[in-house]
Amino acid sequence: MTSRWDVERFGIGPMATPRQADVLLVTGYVSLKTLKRIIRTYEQMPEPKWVLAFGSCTVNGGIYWDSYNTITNLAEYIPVDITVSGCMPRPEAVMDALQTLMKMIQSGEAGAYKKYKENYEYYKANQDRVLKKTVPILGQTPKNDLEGKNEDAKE
Amino acid sequence: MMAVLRVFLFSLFAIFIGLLFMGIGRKVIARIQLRYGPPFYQAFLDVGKLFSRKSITHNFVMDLGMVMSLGGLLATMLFVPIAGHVAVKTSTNLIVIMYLMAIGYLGMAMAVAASGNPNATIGVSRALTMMLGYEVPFFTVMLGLIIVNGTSSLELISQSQAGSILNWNMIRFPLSFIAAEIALQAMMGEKPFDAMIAPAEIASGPMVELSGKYLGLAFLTHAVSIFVETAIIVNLFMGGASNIFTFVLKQFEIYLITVFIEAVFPRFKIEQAVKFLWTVPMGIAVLQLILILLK
Amino acid sequence: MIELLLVPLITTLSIAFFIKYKRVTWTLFLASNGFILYKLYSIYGMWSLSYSFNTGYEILGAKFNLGVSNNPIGWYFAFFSALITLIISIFSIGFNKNSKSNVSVIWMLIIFSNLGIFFAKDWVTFFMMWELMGWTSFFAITNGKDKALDGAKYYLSLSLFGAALLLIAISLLGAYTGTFEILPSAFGLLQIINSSTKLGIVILLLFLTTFIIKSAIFPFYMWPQKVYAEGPEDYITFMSSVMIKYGIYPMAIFIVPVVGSVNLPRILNTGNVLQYVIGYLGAISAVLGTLLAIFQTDMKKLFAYSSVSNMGYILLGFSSMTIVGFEGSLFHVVNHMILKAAIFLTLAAVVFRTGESEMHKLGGLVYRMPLTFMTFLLGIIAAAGIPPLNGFGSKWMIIQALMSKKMVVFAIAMIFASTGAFMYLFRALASIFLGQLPDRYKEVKEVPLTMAVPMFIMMVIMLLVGVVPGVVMKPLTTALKAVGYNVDIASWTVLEGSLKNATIDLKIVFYMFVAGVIISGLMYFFGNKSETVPQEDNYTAGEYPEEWGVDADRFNYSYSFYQPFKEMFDPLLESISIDDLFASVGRNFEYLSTTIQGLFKRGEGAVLLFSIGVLLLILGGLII
Amino acid sequence: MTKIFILSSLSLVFVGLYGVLTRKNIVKILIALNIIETGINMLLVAFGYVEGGITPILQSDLSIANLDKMVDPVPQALVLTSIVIGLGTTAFALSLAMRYKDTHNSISIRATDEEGVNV
Amino acid sequence: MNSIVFLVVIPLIAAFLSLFLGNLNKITMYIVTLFNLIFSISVFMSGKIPFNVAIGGWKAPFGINFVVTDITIYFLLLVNIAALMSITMVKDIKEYQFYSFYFVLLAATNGMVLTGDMFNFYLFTELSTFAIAGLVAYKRDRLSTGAALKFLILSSTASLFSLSSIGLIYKTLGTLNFADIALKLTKLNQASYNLILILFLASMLVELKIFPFNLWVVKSYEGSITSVNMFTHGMLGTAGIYGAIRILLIVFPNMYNTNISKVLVILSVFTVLIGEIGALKEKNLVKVLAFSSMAQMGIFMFGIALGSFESIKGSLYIVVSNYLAKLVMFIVTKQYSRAVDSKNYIDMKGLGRKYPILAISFTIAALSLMGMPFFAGFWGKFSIVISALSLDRLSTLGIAIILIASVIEGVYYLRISHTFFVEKDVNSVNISRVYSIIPFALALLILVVGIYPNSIEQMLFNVIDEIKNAPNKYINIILSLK
Repeated sequence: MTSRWDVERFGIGPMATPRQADVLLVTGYVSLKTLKRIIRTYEQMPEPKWVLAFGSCTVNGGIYWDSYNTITNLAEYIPVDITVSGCMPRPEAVMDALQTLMKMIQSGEAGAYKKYKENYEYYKANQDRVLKKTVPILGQTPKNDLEGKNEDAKE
Repeated sequence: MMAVLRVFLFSLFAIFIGLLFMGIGRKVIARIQLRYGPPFYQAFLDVGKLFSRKSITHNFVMDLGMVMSLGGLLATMLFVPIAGHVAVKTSTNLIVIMYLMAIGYLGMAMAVAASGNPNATIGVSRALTMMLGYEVPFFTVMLGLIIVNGTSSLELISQSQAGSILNWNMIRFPLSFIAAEIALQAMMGEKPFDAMIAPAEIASGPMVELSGKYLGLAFLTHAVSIFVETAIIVNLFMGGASNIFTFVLKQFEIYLITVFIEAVFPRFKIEQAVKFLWTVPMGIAVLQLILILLK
Repeated sequence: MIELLLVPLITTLSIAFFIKYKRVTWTLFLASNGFILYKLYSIYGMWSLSYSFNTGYEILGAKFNLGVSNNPIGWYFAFFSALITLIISIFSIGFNKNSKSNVSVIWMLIIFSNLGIFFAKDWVTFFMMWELMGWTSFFAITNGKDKALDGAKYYLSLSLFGAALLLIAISLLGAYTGTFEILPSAFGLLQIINSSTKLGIVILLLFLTTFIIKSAIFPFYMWPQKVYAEGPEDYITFMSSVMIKYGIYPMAIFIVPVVGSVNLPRILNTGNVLQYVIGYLGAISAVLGTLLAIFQTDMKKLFAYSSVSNMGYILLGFSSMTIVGFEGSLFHVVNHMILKAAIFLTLAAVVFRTGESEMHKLGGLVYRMPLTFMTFLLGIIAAAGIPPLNGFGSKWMIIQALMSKKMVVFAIAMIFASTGAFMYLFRALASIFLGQLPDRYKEVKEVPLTMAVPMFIMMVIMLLVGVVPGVVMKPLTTALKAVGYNVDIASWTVLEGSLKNATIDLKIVFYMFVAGVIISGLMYFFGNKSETVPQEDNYTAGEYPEEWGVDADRFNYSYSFYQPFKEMFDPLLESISIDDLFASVGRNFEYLSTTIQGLFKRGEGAVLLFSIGVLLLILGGLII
Repeated sequence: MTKIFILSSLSLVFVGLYGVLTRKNIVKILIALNIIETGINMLLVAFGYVEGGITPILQSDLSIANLDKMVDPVPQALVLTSIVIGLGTTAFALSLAMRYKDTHNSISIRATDEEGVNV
Repeated sequence: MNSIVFLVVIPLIAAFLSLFLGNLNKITMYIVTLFNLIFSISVFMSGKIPFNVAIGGWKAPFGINFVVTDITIYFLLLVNIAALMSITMVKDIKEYQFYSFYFVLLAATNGMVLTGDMFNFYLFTELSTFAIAGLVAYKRDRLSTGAALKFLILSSTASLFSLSSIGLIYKTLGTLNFADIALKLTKLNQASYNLILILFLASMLVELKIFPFNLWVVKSYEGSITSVNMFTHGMLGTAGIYGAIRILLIVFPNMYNTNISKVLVILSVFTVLIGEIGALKEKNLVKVLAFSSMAQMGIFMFGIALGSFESIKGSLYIVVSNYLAKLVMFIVTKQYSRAVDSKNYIDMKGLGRKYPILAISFTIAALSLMGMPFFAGFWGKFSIVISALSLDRLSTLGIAIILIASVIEGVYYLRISHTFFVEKDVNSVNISRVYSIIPFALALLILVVGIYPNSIEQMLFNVIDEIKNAPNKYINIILSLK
């Protein structure tokens, strides 16, 4: 993205920490474990922040739509401003998406981060429902927790 | 009153030139990598954006530290003679400049360590080790020039090189110029010696917790440090120009050299960097020193 | 003049009497320090004041009498150490509220010997006060705690060894010059060196070794870190800031004038052999002190080595043998006194509240003890020699002197040491105050008022001396002029260097710094508002450290802070270790001691040894 | 003539000294000590000897005449007291040796004096 | 003034009577010692010093005479004061032997100091070592019997040597009177002079605890009870020092141009070294004091052997400081070891906190022994150092070693006084306060001499002046009776 397609000429560049970033690019399928990290990273980004969902996996789960440990729609968990469709979309598509995002920001309509703040409970409920399963079990594996898991799968 | 105005003017000028150099620098690197690169005013845009964003802080030390770091570097800048005249009529002593620069780094280090993020503290420990690394050869170079000119005031040293290009220190003492160049590379934290920023290893090192205006202040500090360091090298080795324009041009030449080196070199490990700094530039500087002492 | 020495004695006795009531003893201690400071202030300028006590003991044909005279440089040292001691004694009222053993009795005796050393008229009085200070500080360091014994024993054997050398030197000097007075004996030593150089050099080196031991210079740099880690913190503040100067004072009044004016073979026509000896001792202890300080984990040991490197700077200043260098060193004596007292007061406050002195066990105390943090921060900036504060002036003058005399190696060593200082000073700041606050210190409170006031005073002094060095330089230059050096009285804020137009006006440096801070402050307020975030909320690549059992202690990066740097120097530090040398000497003595005990335990060889003795006598008498 | 007396008493002294140094048994040491003592006493008397002298007793007018040929009586007086001292010391030492036997249950001088350690 | 003889006669009579007195012994002991002390003080006050008493009317060179000059009266006072202080330490002793031995010791030591005749001096030395051996054996256990026996064997061989030297003196000079010997010795040829000196020196050095001769010191100190230790140190030691001054300095003055003084210097340096290093690892407090007294005597002998009047004055200061300090230390050791009933100083942790006066006086005594300024020992060490450095290379090396050794002494003494002040609550222990009066008084005395040496400077000046012009001062007092 950066050297061959020179996205830097639009002033766009990769930043090492969410603190310094404006746009969160979520690429590839989102498993439950990564969702937990995404939420934390999203919350660590200062205002105003935007999310670009990349590829069909984040929009509707893509080819992993029926897998037990991925989520199908990222928008339920964190507000997404703009999505790029295509199973691994072309770099030009991403650059175009970013430029349209810039225009949307200029015009003021891209404000998803405000939504996250207003109905935070809705997002929180969705997140908790999913994230119950990802608590790391250090050492022992409690028996009752395992039964809980397969009811979920059945549901 | 005049002094306050001059101080304010000099600071703005320094920040402007610094950001300009950064922008052009990124453009030059892009060109080297066969791509267009951001517009030259990109640095101004970034700083503007950063100052408009919200930001997070851990405790009052972060705010105090960042303000102190930019303040320190601006104070250093006020002591460097720019094209012959200084902000406030005082002696531009090299030792004072060297110690004042330390405020900048100490302030930044304090703010960053206050965030409690281990990446930041690792970055700072590398930065300070690197500082010890480049400070020694740089001072040896300065020592040589001070002994030759018999004065430690930067103004007198730059005036001693007036006249044709032949009696520039760069020509009279080529070895110390090379050593100073390498040390400058490390001083600015450019590519071969940027183990402290190292985005891949420690998530941009000290800047990991800086967001919004703190990152903006860090950008400005870096800009002013570029301006100050290049100004020192110009005064020391290229005779300090008579008018501002040639002075800035000379500064840009120096900055270009560092950008060229930065574009092509991979990163040193921190102890490799210090070992390198203490052998190669230090060796050259000591050689030059011996030549000076023998003369 | 006499009441200056009598008051500490009387207070010692009265404190010993009231030893049970802690509050009474410490207020008495404070009162007497206050009186001493006032008295010193009142005798400023009266250089002819003196008092002598006739002991009636005949030596070298004359009745010896203990003499105390108000010499200018002695006054300079005594006044500033009295000032610092007063501030520390305010601090130690609060500090000793719940400590079992009371160190004020011994401490008062040390202050008596301190005044005696600075005002001694002749070498024997100097030696008596020196030796008194030696053994009293042993008791002060141990202060009733057994774990402090081996550090204190190491210190005691060194200081007694030093005193033995001093006694030999004084007797040799007395025997050859016929007088014990300090000034005439300096001229006497000059004649001896010029006439029979070997003997003169031996005497001078004997004097030098004693003073080097007491000021922890290169060969004897190991004892501060053993002693500072063990002693009671408020006394250690006094010891590390004031007592380490006892070696410097006699160097200033005796060694430097003699070495400066003796005609010995000169090297590179910059200085004679002895100057280079002093210089290299200073340079090595500066560099070694900094390196070892970087690798310490205990905060008190770290600052012990920082004192060693600061003493190195002072020696470097002496070795340049220029007026600027000499002034710079004496100015650094007071600067170091102030900043070291500030730093150790904060350390004492930290130990008082947390009881912990290992740096990797501390962290994040800025949240709970902001005032202590501010004093520590100013102390760090001053110790690093950064302009607005007081450390810079003296370092600047010393470097100027070294550069003007083209002593290149010493200048580079000085810069290496002072840049290295940033490393360990910042490490201390980061590990103790910044970073994550462990849960056990969550309810640590700020220090009580009696301890906060001295810290605040120290902050003010550091800033004052930093911006207006005249406060210290004026009395210093008047003292030097009174002694006889041709020096012009320093102005309030301008410091003169020795190179061409090398004068800096610290006032302007301060204004520039303030201007810079104002401009960046404007920039700061120009930006959007920021909201504070709890300390756990850090970028850790999305992870939740608490879930993986990483508590605040393990999350802080402060255990092996400069690990890569340490690996570079490990082979060097392993090879030269003076400490093993002294330890092996100690072991040999103890091994010998057990064999002798064995010999005397059996005891049946008595008659055999008796006859051997007789044979020896016969051998001596009849044959040789 | 007096040479022989001095040499013989000196040899006695050296025999006694050899005995004290080498013997382990305390009683033998004391005996050797007495040998030295007698040797020294003989030496003292030998010092007072005058060639062809007569006993220094003033009992008849005859002896007052040749006073100078009389042997010097003073060392003999000294020897008297030193014999008494020698007796006293040996008696006391022997009583100590008896108690030494009970406490160290060995008569050799090498026995250690530490409690409980009996070599 | 021939009542001076009572000083020797009365204790001897008391020695015989003690068999029958049973439990009256303790009181008679106090009476006799007090008599001796008061008598010698009255002689000291009477100002008729110096005078000479011919025993049995026989004139000087022939009969035995008691001589009282400045040196004698000072040492007499020292001996009797030490006696008085040591008997206060005697607790519930019923056996009469102890008292008779004590009386003999008292008589013998007073005799040694008073006598002016060589054989008489030998006699009293023999008596005192005999009495000390008896007192050491008082405890009747394994340690004390072994110590007493070995001490007896060593001291009797030594006295035999001095007997032979007396014989030699009589053969060559024909007289046994100190003054007469001093006069005639100058005319003697070198070889026999050396022989006499060596034989006499051998027996003297045993008492003066100099290295090859002092193997008995540690054992006898360890084996005996505290009061006997104080007897050995206070009375026998002081009398031995008097003997050294009187005989080595006045009778054998030109010892200094023979090499014997060089050997003495080396031996005394060795003694100091052995004494200090020996004490370094020593746990038992009494043995530490034994080693330290050996070292102090080594320094004293070093001062004497150097020969210059400066160093002799120094060694006299050392004698005063050692005399006072050791008395204090023995008393403190006794109180503390009885309180914790173990002689090991580590078990005495924290006692200083409960009984500070005892610990402080112990520390003051230790500091004076180390030669710290403001204490009596410093002036001694200082003048010895000055005189040693201005002499030849050997003495400079010697004084350097001695100073290093006193560093070691400093370390182990202050370590002991540190253990006294360690924070440890010892409330199960009780020592009656009355015992802290004597040590504190002596410690104050040390402090006074340390701060204002002028107090005893005058006395030492008389001693030095008497040694300096020995011929007319001492000799014609005795021979004036001709």
